Amino acid sequence: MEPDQLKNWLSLLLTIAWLLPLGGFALEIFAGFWSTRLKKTAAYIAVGCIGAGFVCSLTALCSWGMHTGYWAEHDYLTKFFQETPLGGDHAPADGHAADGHHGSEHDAHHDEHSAHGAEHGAHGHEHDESKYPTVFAGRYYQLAEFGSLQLEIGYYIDSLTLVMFTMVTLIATCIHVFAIGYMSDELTEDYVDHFVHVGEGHLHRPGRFYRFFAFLSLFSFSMLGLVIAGNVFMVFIFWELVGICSYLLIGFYTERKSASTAANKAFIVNRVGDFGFLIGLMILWTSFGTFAFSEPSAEKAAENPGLFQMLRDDHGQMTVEIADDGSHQVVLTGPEGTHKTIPYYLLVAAGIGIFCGCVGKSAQFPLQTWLPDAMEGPTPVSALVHSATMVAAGVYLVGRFYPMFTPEVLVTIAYIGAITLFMAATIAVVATDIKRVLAYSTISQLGYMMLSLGVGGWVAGLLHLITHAFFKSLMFLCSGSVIHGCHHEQEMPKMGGLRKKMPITAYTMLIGVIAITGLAIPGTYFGFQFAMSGYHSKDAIVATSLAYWGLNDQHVLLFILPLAGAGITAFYMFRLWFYTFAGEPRDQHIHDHAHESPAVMWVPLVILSFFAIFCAYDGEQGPLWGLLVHSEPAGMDHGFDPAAPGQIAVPGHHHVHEKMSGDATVHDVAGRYALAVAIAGAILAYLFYGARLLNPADVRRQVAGLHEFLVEKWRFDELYDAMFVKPVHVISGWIAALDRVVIDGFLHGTSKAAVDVSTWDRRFDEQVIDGLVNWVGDRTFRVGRSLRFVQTGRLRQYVMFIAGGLFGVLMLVYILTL
Amino acid sequence: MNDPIILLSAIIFAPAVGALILSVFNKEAEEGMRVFALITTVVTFVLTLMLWNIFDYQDPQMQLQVSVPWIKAWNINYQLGVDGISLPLVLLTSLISLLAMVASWSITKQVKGYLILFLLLETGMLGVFLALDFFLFYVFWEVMLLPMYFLIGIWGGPRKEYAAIKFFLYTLFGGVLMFIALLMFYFGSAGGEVGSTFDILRLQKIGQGLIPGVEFDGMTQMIAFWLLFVGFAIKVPTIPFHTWLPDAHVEAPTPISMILAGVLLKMGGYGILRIAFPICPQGAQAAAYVLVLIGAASIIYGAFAAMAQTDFKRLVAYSSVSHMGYVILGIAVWKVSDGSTVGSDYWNMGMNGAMFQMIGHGISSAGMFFMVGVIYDRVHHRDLNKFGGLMGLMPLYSGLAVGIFFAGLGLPGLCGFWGEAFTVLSAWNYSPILAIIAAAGVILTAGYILWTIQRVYLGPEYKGPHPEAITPINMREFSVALTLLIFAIAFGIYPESVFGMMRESTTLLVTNLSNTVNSGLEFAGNIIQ
Amino acid sequence: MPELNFCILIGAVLFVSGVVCMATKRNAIGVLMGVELVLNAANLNFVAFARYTALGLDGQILSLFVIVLAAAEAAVALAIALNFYNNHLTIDVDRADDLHG
Amino acid sequence: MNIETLFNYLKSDLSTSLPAFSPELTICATILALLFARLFNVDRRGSLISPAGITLTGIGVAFVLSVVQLGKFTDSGSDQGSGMFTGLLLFDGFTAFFRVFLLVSIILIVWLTQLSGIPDREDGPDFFILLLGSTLGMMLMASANHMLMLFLAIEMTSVPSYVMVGFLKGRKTASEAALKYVVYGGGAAGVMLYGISLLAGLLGTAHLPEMAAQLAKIANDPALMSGPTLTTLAIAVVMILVGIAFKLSLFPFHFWCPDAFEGASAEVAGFLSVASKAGAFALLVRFCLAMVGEFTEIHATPAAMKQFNLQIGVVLGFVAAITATFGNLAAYSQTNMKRLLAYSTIAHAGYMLMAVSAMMIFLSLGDSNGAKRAIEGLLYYLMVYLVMNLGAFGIVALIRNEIFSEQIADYAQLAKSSPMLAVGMLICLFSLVGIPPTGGFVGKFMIFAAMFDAAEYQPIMYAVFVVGVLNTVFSLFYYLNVLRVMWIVPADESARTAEVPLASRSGAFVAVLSIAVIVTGTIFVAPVQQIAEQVTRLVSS
Repeated sequence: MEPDQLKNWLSLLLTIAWLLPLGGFALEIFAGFWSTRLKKTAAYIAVGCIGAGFVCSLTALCSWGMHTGYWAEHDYLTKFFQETPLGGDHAPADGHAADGHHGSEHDAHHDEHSAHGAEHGAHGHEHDESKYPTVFAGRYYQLAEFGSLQLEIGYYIDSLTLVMFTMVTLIATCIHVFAIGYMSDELTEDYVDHFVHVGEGHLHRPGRFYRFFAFLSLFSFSMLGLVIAGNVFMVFIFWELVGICSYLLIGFYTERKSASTAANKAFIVNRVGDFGFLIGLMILWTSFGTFAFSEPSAEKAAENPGLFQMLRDDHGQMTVEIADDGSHQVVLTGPEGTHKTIPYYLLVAAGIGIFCGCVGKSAQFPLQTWLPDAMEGPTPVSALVHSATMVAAGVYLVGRFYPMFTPEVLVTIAYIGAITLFMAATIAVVATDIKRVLAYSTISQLGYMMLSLGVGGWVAGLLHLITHAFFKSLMFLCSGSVIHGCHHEQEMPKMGGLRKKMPITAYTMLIGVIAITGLAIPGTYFGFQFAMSGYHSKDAIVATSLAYWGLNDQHVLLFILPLAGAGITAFYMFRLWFYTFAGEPRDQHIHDHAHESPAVMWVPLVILSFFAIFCAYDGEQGPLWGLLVHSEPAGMDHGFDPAAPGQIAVPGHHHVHEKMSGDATVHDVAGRYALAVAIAGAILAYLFYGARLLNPADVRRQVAGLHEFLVEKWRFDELYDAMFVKPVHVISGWIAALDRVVIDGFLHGTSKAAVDVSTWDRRFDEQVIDGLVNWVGDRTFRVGRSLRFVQTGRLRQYVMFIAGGLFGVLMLVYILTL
Repeated sequence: MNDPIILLSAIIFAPAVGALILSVFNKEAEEGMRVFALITTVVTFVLTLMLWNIFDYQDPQMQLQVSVPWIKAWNINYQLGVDGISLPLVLLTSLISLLAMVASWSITKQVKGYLILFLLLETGMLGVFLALDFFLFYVFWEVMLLPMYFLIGIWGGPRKEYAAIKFFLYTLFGGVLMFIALLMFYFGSAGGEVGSTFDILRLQKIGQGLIPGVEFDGMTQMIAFWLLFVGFAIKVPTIPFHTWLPDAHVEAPTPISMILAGVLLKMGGYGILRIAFPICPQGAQAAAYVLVLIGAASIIYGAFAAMAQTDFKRLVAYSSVSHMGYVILGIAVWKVSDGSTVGSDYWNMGMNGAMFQMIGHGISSAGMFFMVGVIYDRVHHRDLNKFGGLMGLMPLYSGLAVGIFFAGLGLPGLCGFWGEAFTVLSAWNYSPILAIIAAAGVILTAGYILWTIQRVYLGPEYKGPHPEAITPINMREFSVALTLLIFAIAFGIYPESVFGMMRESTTLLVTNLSNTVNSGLEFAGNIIQ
Repeated sequence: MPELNFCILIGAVLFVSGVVCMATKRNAIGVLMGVELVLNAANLNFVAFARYTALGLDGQILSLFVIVLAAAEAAVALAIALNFYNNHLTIDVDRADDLHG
Repeated sequence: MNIETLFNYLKSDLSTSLPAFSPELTICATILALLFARLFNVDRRGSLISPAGITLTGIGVAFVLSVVQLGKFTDSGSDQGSGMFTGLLLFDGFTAFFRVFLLVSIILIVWLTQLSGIPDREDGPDFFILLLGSTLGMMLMASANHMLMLFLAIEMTSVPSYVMVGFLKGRKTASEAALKYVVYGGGAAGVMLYGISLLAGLLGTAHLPEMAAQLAKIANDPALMSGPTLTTLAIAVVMILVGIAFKLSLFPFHFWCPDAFEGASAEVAGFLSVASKAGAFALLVRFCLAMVGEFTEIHATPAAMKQFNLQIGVVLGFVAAITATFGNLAAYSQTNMKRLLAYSTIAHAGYMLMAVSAMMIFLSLGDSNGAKRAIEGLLYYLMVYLVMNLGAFGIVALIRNEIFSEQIADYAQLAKSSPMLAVGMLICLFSLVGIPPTGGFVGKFMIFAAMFDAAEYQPIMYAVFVVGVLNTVFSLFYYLNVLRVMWIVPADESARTAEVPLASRSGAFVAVLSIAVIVTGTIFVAPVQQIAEQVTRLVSS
């Protein structure tokens, strides 16, 4: 296939995948108003659309791989069957980890093409371009054009887009299928909502099965639009659209006050982030005059360069000058090689602004509060929107927009990520609602991704995005299955021992838990590394942050916090699993009525758990990593030296693979730490909640008992309780309180202030402005009325007025003559 | 029909002729009169579509110009024409009028008078958008006062008299200011071979210094600009001239609210674009900062005020204040530095955004008012705290309403988004601070719209009076709402459909005005110093 | 021309007297007499000017006309006063206060 | 000069004067005919000849004659005016125009009285005699060229109108109004006459053109143009203006107006407010032009004279502004419709006076084109004012005949029972406010435009202009209030309703005037304006 043909083919496939759910949405909405509200037609349409989308996406991915020669270069399949013993520490020292064994070959290509003076885009993969382009951009239609400024709906397809498409459609398909089962109780004309009390009983309403699927389809469309977007403005558009879909889905149970409030909160908090986003866009638009990411075609790029091309050269470097007044200026390369400069701080501000949007969307500190509340939505929504896809959009955007971020912005991102991941993890420890634990966990994991991107682990962060999507959606679906099985009971203290009642759910959940905690068996056996996807991604993140610390001494927290977070994660995730599935039932009634979910619900679980295990197969040598590296921004492989004005270095791949102590590379060291911490956490959880050996309550009960001293374990228990559990509880309590009181308080305060201001505003309006107008009117009226009294009706007075008037006019003449 | 004078005159006077014919109808034949009036608006709409059909998108100049002497002694002509700035508004007017007429079926009191006034109003609105003679423009502008006064005053709510007179006074006051400017231009344009004139196009040229021997000096332009601006700002309305709007809206019957929000407010923006800026570029330039400030302040102020309302219609009215703030903001972002325009493309974008906002707001606000009207017709109250649960009771209506409210919220993919986004994006070039203030509007807008949706449509049950009266919407209401929603979506998805129409004209306008400053004319700013 | 000044002075006094009379008399007839005084003040002026200035014959004719006009006006005014009396049973102008404001 | 020369002198232009004077003579003949009709009892019930018929016939003949005369003037274009009766009267286009104008208004009044039946058959001849006599005076006002004629005309107008105001016998208010009017009018006339005597004495002549020449001569002499002479001049001119101001009901000489209007019947009030005002404006313009002197001599006018004229213009402007504001504000709280319209009349006199003020300013600065525009505006406004104000008064009369009340509050919901009258009232009142597309707007536009233009020479006039324009907004309140009552305010159950259908004689009257108001604001602006323009050209030539 010619490049143009491939471009058309890919864009066609992805467009179909993108638009199918939209068509589905329209059909389903109308279907609901026709006669099929009690049938599953809507669900089948939705599943059909998204499923077809998945097929298209996968086809696109494969086509891309085949026709760009990517598969040929990275023959993963062969490699898999060769069973080459591989460790985690083989990365070539030249930093091209992704290229694996073909690195040297690649470099040869690279050099050759460089010698021919081929044009380079902003992305690292551009060295393939002269051979066969791997990035495709184009436009669907123009939104508007103002002189030299153009805005369009377009697409930008690289391996990241394709991977995201495949991931989103795959997960969405699974969740759609799952939802057929989960939402089936809506298939009635008389749905009883036990959470809403009306008058004397519960609310009865017609079921809204079709509407749920319509919203899901609309969401899928929006999310895919966000991914395929060819420019950041289009991202913003779909950013808002996913927001509104999220609003609709969270508030799906419109009758529940809590649901609609949570939906409002989600949208408004997101809008706060979008406010920053908008400011970022304003700066970029005004400074750069374009929103396009990057223009792959060299000829077109010369005319209309994208943002990345304007800011950075082929090697990912930007030019910073110091102006006469000592301020830093960034030199931009405009169309036809023209140059202009903008202040450096503007670029930083733009980056922070865009990141604000990501903070909102990805529920990062300090805007994380909406996500736990968003669990008001049906569980499939939580799985799809609030764990796998939409909340990851923030991370995706940071990744996509990476070249625009200066190191100062990146370090901000990293800190936000670090704070978020730690805070959310500690909160998750004390949560008892199963979905809330997962929600906090999601926030925490998103924090990891942000951190990773912030410290330069571009691939690691996005890899974690993918892996997390799989295992987190898996876990959400499992929790959904539990909730479904336990008749909408979400409190873990009422569960326990469900493993026997719902084995498939339990064990798929366990897979998810292991995946997220990053447990693995070190080393390779039989050519396999016994590690699930989460291990690889989290490993890479921690490794990068360690490397970052190595380059920037002061940023030690950026390593400590994720490391600690890994342990806490393990603790609370296993706590969740043990709480729910292990041991004896705590509430016999619930346990008795619990049942395994039907196949339509557990089959997706199995599929997802497969991907939760294997999607990041082989870590840094694996296909997913390779695909992502292919889209990595230029210069990331080498890292960035400290540069003005922040003097912050960003590690490249080789930094991660440098020797640190002995033979162990940075990566190895970090991996060991992380694994150790995770295992510790897991064990701790087991001791508390699995084996229930260390029950703080028991300990307390037996403090006065004589046997206390005999059972040394319990002292440990108490010690642990005092040393770890309690402080963790307390701290997380504090942080939860901080969250609740300070940040929520701040938000409430703000909204209250807003209400106050608006009341005041209204009063101002009614009293001052209207008052003024009314006052003037009133005055005039009064003057008019008082003039009435001049007309006394007395004739003699009138005559007097003739004389008076004469005199008055004469005076007027006199005055005017003066 | 392709003769411009016939077509344009037909568009303007078709409703008036309809009104004349209606006056001989029997008072009792209400249904017949309604149908006849509807046919009149449909005919007008079709005529505007014909106009659209022969309009050349590529020609930035005034098209289909006609000029017939009216009062020769004063050089007043019956001069009409259409360009990319007026055409979208003409189409909007005839469309909204048509829909409002369909919505007028709920009017049962003195139907004949209502329909006649309604049609006269439409004539006035179309005349304003098509007139190219300032005198004629002024005549049409004022002509609308009478029908509007009675439409609010007779068919309005409890405080209709207050609202009607307030509306009348404000607008008349604005008209008086405009009148002064009109005279200033007329006498200032003496000289040259034509002599004093009301020809807007010629006045524009004079104002832009393109006619040798005649010019409006900086001081004249500043004074005239402010007179015009206040006159138009009252109509827009911006703070602090906005307080007539909530009252007028609250009291006006639903179809009139639709017209008021959908079309009348746009005339203010149109006046600024057609008259104030092009004729007084120097005055406009000197005033730009204040204008942008007013725009940004209106956005925030209107949003806050909306949030505090408990009356559904009043809330929507204040949202209009907020939304129209974007129009002023977008129009005024004319940055000049060292005597030349900086980033005229951004200004162009702001202008286009403002124009789009007018169209988009025309659709969305008309829709919002209609939606309020639909529920008001049933339960006869508008207290936001006494709604709830409508989603369950009237699912179709609620679905459409939520869609239209989302358009008002500025959701991408719906018509409210582009205007807001583009004006705000263009504002940074002018003033980052004000741009940020304006952008903050997105949060507040989301706040009050979502809160409203929650209070009205969501929730378990309806809490207010007359629950028994809540019936699903009928076909007529459905068709109006659906039409508006379809337009909201269409404009939202393919904004180029509107931008394409007006691009050439706005670009020309921006270029001309930029050149005015660039060409080193005496800069009004000098006078201030 | 001291004579002229003298005449004019008398005219002025008459004028002022007439105005004062109009403004102070409560009796309608009295008021009308005030009017006559004012008119005659002007007449005196005319005659004086006719005698002493270039106004000449014009002034005398003017005064003749004014005398006739004054008579006509007085006739009408008296008729109206009579009518007023018929309706109010008084000719006190202060009682004419139904119309005001 | 002996009698014979004088007689010959008279005879010399009698042959030209009498044809030129034919409309007035016709009116005189009509008056005589009416008197004879009374004498011979032909007006009694059952007779074929009604007083109104006689009146209308007479007016009709006079009207045709006037139109022919006006036509001659306009056709020939630059026809020089000629004196009548040895120059006591002036016969020019201006005169001809006002004759036509006054005759039209009197035709409308007679029509209205026939509809409303104010003069019954019993006293019909009396009423029409008074009406015609008053009209005769107004026609003389328009052609007066001599101080004598000026005063005579004013008195001729006033005296019958005093009677007309008190025409409704047996009504307390009517007699009171008449008394007030006559006393006030007499006082004002006295003041004016005194002023005339001073001016005539000062200038040594009472013939307006000669006065202008004398004035210029004095003004050329710096020694004379100072001190007592100037003061006397000022006092004299102001006193004369007071007389005119009384007729125009300008502040502060307006006091008679509300009382007289309220006491009189609506028909008479309408007559006073329209025709009498038009005549007075004609007189004022004549007088002012005389003060300035011939247009052609403007450039030779001495500076002091210019200054004096400018001063008159400014004073008139201030008076105009105050009058308009006062009239509008005082109208706010009126409850009687006639009284409200009286204040409205006062306010409109203020607007119209602005045109005269502008004219004076233009003339003092030698801008004859500007002056023409100002007069043109005045004439246009007068024409529109005729229809809109008469329309309003007519409707008041018609409503009174139906509901026996002139209180605004009793008009509630007339729009429902009698939409015809309500729509007519609406159009007339909107025109009075000056809102397009009515003639009132165009008229206001022309006057304000002239004022604005004049302000360029005399910046202080901007204040007058702005006050005038703002008054439009002020005036809105009370006009709208009437409409509000008619259209919006709900009626009492007990309220009497008026039912005047369109297809009736009254309906036709209202329709004609309403349509006239509309067309003078839309399609007939140009023709009407051309009439005004041509007349202006005649007056200035």
